[in-house]
Amino acid sequence: MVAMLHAPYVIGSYVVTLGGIALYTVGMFARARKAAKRLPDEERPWS
Amino acid sequence: MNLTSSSSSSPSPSPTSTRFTRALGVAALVGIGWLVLFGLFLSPNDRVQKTGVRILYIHVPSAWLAYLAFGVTGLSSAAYLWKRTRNLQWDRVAGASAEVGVLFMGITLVSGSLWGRISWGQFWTWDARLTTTAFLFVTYIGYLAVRDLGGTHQQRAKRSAVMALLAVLEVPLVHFSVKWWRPLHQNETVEKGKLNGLMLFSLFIGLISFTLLYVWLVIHRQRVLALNDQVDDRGLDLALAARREES
Amino acid sequence: MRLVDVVAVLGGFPALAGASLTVERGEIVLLRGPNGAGKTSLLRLCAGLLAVERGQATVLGCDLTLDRAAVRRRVGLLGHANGLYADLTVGDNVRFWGDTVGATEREIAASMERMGLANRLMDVPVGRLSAGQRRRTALACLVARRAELWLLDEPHAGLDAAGRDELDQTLRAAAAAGATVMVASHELERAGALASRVVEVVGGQVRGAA
Amino acid sequence: MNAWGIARLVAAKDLRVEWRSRVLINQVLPFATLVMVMFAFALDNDQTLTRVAPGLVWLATMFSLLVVVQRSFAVETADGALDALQVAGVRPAGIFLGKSLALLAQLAVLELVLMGAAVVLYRTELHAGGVVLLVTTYVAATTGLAFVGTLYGGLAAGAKGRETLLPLLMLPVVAPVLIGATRATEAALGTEGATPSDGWPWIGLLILFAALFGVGGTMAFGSLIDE
Repeated sequence: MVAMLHAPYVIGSYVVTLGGIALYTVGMFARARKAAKRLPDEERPWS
Repeated sequence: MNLTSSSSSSPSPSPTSTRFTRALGVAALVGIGWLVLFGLFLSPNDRVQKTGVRILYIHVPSAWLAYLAFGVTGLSSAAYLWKRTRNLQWDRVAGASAEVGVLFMGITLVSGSLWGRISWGQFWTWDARLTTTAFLFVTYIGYLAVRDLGGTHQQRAKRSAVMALLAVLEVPLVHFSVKWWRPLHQNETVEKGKLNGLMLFSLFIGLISFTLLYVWLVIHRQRVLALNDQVDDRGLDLALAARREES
Repeated sequence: MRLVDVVAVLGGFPALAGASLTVERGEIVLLRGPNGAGKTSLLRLCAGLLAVERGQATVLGCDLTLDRAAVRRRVGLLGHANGLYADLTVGDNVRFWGDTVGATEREIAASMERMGLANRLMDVPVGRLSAGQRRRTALACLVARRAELWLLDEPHAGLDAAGRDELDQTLRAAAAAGATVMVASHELERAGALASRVVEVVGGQVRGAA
Repeated sequence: MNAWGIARLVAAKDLRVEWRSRVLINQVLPFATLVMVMFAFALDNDQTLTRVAPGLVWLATMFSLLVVVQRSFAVETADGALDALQVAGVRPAGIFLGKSLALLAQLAVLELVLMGAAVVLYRTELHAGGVVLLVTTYVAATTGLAFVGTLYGGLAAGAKGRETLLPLLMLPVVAPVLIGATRATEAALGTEGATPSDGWPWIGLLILFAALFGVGGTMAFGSLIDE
């Protein structure tokens, strides 16, 4: 492993990026489930 | 990214999943794993930028994806406005892509300023590229606000499509004005072919995995929007039935 | 004018829930029904302001599902709001709305006279008028428009006895000249005497529309 | 009636409303002048003030633009006049051009006052050599602002939360005007040794901006105000 200068900034940027995407994804799936609960199963043209 | 675990209530983790999106999601996840591995550990430090170069493996791809996403929003909006291809599906793709674009643009701004702190010693500098990006970010937040204004689906689609095209009109104007405003800007040390093989490979992984991630997110998001539209329609049916009981 | 099973949505709520109604040219139709039944929405839909969500609607030969703009310039609507500029005088308002449809000076003057807007009111800003006087001004604007279909939402509200008489005469004259009139009103005695037909709006649908 | 006839009617009506209500004169102009005074408090340095005066004038114009646009459409929605205009079969393009024209006239008055305030408060000096550039800048920039203001004002007119939505949508869009007009004004005033020839390229940008939003607004206004 290469020694790291400015490690907090580098790791911070990875954490913010991946964390942001993960949060967005979780929120999106939560909305999907909430919507799906109010619909019958057959109305999904993609499945 | 909850792709493989299944919840008890339904057979698939998300009602918007299909076999294709699951494969795509796994590929994106593997790509991001590689990106972390190569970006943070296996690739060497840059001679000039030292360790700061590692941020670029996420910064550059997310910037590209954000611009691509806004491009997709513009094209889908045009497709909706053109009478022969008018379909609410285009509107949902436009909205999904704009939302994911705003996410990536937010990542771009944060990772960019962290990189700037390392390379330039400051979080922000008023050069043309940064300023345009910031304005774009705010513009599409405004676009998303317009999408939430209400009305029928068709009204939403038409209004937001017009807004998206106005944004396309605005971007070059903002870009050129800030470019002339501050003609001197920092040299981009990265894009001058100074990256060695392993660094280029890391950047390449970043591009691929973020592109997969973008496609995966937009497919899901646009399906969630479709579900929400169906919920609205169904709610209308129920309300119609209730209303007819009144009489 | 012909509506078949029309559904219209207002903020997610089906304001019209399958309304069907046919009205012939020259008729004066009275819409009655409880509050929230959909009378206002029906009038706004016919004026091309409210989108047709489902069903068919043809007004003055124009298909509302295809082109709402085409019908707008041929109808006149008096809604709950008067559509007046409070800072402008009565004369300015009537002249502005007359000018938008290309009415002549004489027609504008005649419409004001018709609604009993005396000369002393001409130069008073609308914001300083009473509710009834504002209603009269709005009606004068409507008369100046020479519409083929008149849509009036509670036109009698706020008017004094003289104003009501003037309004009734105006509507009868318009119908006699070939215009179609639709009035939503709670004032059954007054409007009932005026109307050639009474239909009831309940729960976003039209009853007795045969 | 054709779009131009309607535009003249609507513009005359808007200006008459303004003349009778005096909102611009009694409220917006004092507000704009107050903003100029507040800038002086915040910067607290005579030389800095003279240096940044062109930018402050345009910034104060942008803030006042928000207020004027809100007012311009509040007049239309207060008693359902916007609905009535649509039922009157008035072409949206005519409404757009008419309201833009009225906005243009009001902004012109506003800018004259702000420029006067800059001369008095910020010690801005006008030079004969820069007058042509200055006037051209004002005409081009103000036209663009009027078009953008009408376009986004119409969109926000019927919406919930329009007071907050309008600045969010409009301020990013007018950024090029702020930059271009500021630079051109600096050139016209000779701020920091700039010469009028530095300003003319910016005029091109301002004219392009006005043209694009003029055409875009004329075409799109109808679908933005339609419910």
